[in-house]
Amino acid sequence: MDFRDTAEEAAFRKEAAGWIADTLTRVPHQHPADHAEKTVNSRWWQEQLAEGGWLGITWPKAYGGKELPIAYEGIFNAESARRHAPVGINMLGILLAGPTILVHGTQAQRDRYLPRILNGDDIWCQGFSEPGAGSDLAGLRSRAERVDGGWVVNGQKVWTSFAHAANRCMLLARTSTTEETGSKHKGITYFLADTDDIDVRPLVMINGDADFNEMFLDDVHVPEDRVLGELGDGWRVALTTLSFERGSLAFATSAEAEAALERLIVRVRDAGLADDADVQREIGRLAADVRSLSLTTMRQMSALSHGNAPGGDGSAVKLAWAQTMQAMTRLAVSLGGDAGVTTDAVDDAAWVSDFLRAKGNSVEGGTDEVQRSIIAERVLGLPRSR
Amino acid sequence: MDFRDTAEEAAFRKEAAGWIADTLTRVPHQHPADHAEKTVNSRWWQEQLAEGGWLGITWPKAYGGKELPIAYEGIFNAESARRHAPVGINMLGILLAGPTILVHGTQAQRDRYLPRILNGDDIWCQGFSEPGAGSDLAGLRSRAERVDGGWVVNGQKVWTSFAHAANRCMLLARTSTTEETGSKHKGITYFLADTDDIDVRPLVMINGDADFNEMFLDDVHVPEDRVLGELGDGWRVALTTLSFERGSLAFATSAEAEAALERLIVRVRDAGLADDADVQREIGRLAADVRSLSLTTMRQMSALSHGNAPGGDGSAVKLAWAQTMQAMTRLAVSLGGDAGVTTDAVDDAAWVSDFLRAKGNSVEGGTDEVQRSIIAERVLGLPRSR
Amino acid sequence: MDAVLTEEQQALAEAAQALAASGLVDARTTLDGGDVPARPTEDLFDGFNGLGIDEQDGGAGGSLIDLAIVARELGRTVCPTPWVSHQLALQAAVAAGVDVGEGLSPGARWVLSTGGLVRDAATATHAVTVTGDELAVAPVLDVTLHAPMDRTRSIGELTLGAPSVTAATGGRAGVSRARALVAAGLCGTGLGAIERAIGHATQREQFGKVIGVFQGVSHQLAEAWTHVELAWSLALYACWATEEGAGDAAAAVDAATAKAGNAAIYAAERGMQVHGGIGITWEADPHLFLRRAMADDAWLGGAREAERSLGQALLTG
Amino acid sequence: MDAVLTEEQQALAEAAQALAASGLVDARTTLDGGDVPARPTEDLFDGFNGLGIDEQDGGAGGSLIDLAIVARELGRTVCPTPWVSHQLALQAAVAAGVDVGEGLSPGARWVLSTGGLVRDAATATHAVTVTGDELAVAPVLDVTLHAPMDRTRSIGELTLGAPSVTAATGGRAGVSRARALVAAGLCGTGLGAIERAIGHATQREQFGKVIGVFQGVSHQLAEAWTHVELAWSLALYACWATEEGAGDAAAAVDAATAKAGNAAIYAAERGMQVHGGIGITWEADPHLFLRRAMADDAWLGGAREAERSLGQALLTG
Repeated sequence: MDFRDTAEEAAFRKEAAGWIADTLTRVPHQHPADHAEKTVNSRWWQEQLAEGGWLGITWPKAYGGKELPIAYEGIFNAESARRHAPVGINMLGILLAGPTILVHGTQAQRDRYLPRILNGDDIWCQGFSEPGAGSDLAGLRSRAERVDGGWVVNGQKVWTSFAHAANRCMLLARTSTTEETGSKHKGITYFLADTDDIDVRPLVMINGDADFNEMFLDDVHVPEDRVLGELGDGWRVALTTLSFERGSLAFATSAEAEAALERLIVRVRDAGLADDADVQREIGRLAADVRSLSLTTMRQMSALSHGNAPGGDGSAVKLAWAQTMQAMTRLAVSLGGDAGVTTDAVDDAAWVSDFLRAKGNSVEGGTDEVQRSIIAERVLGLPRSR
Repeated sequence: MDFRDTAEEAAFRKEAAGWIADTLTRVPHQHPADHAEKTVNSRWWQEQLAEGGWLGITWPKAYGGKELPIAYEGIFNAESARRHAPVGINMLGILLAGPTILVHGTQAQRDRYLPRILNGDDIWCQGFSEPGAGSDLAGLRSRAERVDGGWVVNGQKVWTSFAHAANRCMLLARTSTTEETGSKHKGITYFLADTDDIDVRPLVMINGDADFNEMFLDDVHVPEDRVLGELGDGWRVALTTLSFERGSLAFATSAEAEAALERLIVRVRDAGLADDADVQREIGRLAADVRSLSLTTMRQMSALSHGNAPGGDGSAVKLAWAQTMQAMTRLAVSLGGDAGVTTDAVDDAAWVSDFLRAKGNSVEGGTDEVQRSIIAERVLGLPRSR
Repeated sequence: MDAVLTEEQQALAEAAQALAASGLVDARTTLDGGDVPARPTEDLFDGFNGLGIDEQDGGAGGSLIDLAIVARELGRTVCPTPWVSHQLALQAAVAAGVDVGEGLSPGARWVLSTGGLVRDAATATHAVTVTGDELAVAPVLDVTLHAPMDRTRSIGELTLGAPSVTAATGGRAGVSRARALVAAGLCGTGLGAIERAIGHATQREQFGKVIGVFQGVSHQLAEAWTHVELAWSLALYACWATEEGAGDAAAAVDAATAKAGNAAIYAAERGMQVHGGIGITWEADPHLFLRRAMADDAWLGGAREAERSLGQALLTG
Repeated sequence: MDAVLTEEQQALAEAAQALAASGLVDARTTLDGGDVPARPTEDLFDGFNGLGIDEQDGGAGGSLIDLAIVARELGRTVCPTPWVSHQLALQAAVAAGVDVGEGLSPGARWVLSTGGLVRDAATATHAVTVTGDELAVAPVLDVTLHAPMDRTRSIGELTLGAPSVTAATGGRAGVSRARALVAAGLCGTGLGAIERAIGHATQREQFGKVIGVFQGVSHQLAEAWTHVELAWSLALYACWATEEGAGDAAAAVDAATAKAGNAAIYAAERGMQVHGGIGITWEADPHLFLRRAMADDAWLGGAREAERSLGQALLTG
């Protein structure tokens, strides 16, 4: 049990931190006000990542990766989040699509897609959730009909980050009905679809940002060779993608919590409440929570590096992270008093926006209720409750 | 909407308060250390209540009652709890058995039982819960077999307060099986049983007190005329008893919370923490909770006086009461530091005992989970979840 | 003791409920940048003019509880209207013994100012200002508007003319009355948030069942309802106690402010969570409740301050 | 970074788990008035003598984390033994650079005293006392026992002889080490409480189903496990950071103390609640966990103080 970076990790962290800090001085818009600007930043950041050679940290060298343990990806993401770096526009290609294709793809698929992820030619989004299939992801209803030379897909997707910029989509659709297969987990197929014919509309969130999109698929044609894994076996492939989702991303989320805590401390000081015993105790409690997220993520990442399968601790971190983000942002708004519920001052506006945005934390990537059920079932061995 | 006592209520409250305070000066053991002493006090208090004419406040005059609205019973119970008066040994006869017999009893049953409740000849207990039927009360399995001249009952009951002193029991047992009736709510019969042949054993709680008992029924004979209501219709009769349970008792429980808050305030002051901003805020939050229990109970009691049926607010008060009692006692122990987790000093010992005893509050009279389900189903109209 | 709504009060609640029926639609209008709609504000001023003010003072009679009943219904649909602010200001003035005749004239839009930013500043004609225990009524000359999180209530700074009337005492009692009404409105907001969530939980299906079947969903709504219902008792009592001048009036107002603010925010958060993904979208209603709950909790000092104040009074009083 | 238990540490956990297997039975013995059983204390002192103390100081080597692993297993079954107190005292002394050779001899039963009541006083032979940053080791001459809520740990006041050794500094660092171990034990107690509740929830039937099927039951255990698991990360890091002399060691210990105390109490309470009626009876085990969690949270200052201290350091540091 060692929480210290190895010499190699420390060197990597130092190099990454230096590069991030340096590159951030050249970011086109430091405080993007709207979604379009954020997209510009994300694209620009992706280019910088590609040029700097920071993509595919865990990927095999054969595909242009650095072939480093997952902890390095975590380190890079943590150092990025700590410095409020933009999110690369092809984050999902790097973290989800690429690794899933590496596991389940044919050689032809690997050769076609992987280089284009690293060089920035392709941008990926994830077409899993549907309006009627959120917590119950396997209840999805998008339908792929067999036609000459491939499939035609109809359906609707929601919560697809980056879809407005993407040209590729990890797309789940039914190639058999539940009635035919006898199980909602069977008969789903995982497609590597192009987005040209998909109608993408931004989904505005309660803070006014459009971090997500809706996708409408109306007779979208997908060629023969775009099935990832076996036909009808897409649920298993999707589980691979989902396991990557809880991987190195966790470092970024706990670093985000650390950064929010830092800002909260500044706000308390600015409000002249640093000596208030009550606020001190509340900050102390939150700080313990924030620290516990980072440390648990480190344990989890180390376990992954040892080849252990992701466990329920991922759900625990996700659950506690959402609660902690919400508690911190709520406190920040509350401490502002009357001004705290206005958005004139930059700091007040930022906290109001963050407070509202944090409400999504207990929904996106699996609701609190789903995380609790996962922990109850997979960690505690309690019976299935859904 | 008027929270003030009417002139009549004020006069009643004053008279009751004076009598209670005066009578308490003559209580044999002011701080009973063990269960036997508590029983002595409860018996003595019941005698005083009978002699003082304070029993059957809501009962018809024809049966020796005062025929006053239920609010008066509430006032008396609140004034008693505020002064830490003992609980009368036949509390369940007065508050549950008598009123239920008034609603569902034959004339002969009323004549036989009601006078003996008021004059102290009978003491009642409530044989509803069973080891396998707690939250799922209707899942009870005690069995009454038809024999010449009555029934023979076999089974086991648990959580029966006062059973160690009682000679009568509100006893639920199945006279038909669930298979025969097709519903677990049908085929239950409500008996007015004598306890002579019931084996009663005290159930020691986690604070060492024995507030409850177990009852073992081994071929207990119950004569023909002891069925309350219709044969097999006991679930409906039991619901009447349960509705009384959430009635005037609520005043006593909220007064208990008020008394605990007063003691907690003294403890904070004694610990020199009265000026601590953090503790102040915590006490303020608890005080708001405590006050909300009393006021909601007043609203509820007034609604009952207007003839409204008891609603989900009873469950809300019960739920919040348990949480508040647990939060207050936990804080009291915590503020004691090292000494707080010892039982040498009287005050420390009392809080440790109360802290442990308060854990029962979220179980007795329906668990927190059952209360939440009742609120969800009956108040919010959500579908049944069990 | 007769702690139930009278028949008249129930009728009042129903009338207010009818007027507030368009609240969420109107709130959406303000969220999307529109002005506060003319209705139901006009109907509120017409129908409930002078409510809670003695007839001898030119009012229509009734109690602070009557106003609380209306405030709760307006909170329940997040109804955008300066009517509540107007009542807060009038009640504060009444508590200080100040003549409020001018405030009852058509077009009068009074607001309450305790030093910071003022709610419903956009339409204010007069401000009742309270400093310490002093109270004054002054015309509004100019308004600088701020951008509010809850766009159903404008927030701004006022430039005031010379006071038309002042009172040396009664200001604190006035603010107490106002805070009791804010608490009542918060109870409505909490209740409304729960009601919307019930609607969703009985329609939305996942895993082949309506989600209200899952205790993970239903129990959080039950818990939220419990807190809101108990807070409503405190709000009613705070109104009653301040109007009656009861000895525990200050504690009652602190208790109501504390629990109503916490309960409303908690209910708005639980209501949003129960909505799942749709609940965090701009087009869905849950954030209207959340914005209102957060903003109203900050109105005249929120739950945090009230908890501290109540605890301090109990521990050091 | 390699934040996983080594194979040796996993083997150590298993060995400790085996020794602590009788913990609940032994705890029941003390609850019913009996003395702390001789086993597994003897085996712990035999098997783990000098664990976490450098070999050059006469110890068996290993780290503070190794001790935390054993402390957690002992907490997990509420195992009654003065072994943990002994380690706390030794570690405090080691931190101050004091020779602990005498503490490694058979029969030595050291305890840590920071001024108040002392845990495991009944069997204490020597006390490590810390006052400010000073530390001393002194023989125990007499003990006045108090009645503890958690009867698995005696509590008392000590009369001490003349110190055999003193150190002018290192006392605070010593207490930090001790607190990190207390936090580790609390994590075990929380985990054990949850495990017992899982056992009940997968056996007990109501409404025709095992109660673990109800989210009202299962979600509270999931929530409790989450807090305990996250607290365990803090406890491990606190051990690592104090031993390494990391810059954030003090904050790490406060964070661990805060979250471990809260998590253990919460888990003990949820575990008891899940047990329903049986859980509040003397004969059932849940109160053994609850008593231990509450009492250990008060050991060397609990979660309340740690939260305040951590927040103060962050805000004013």
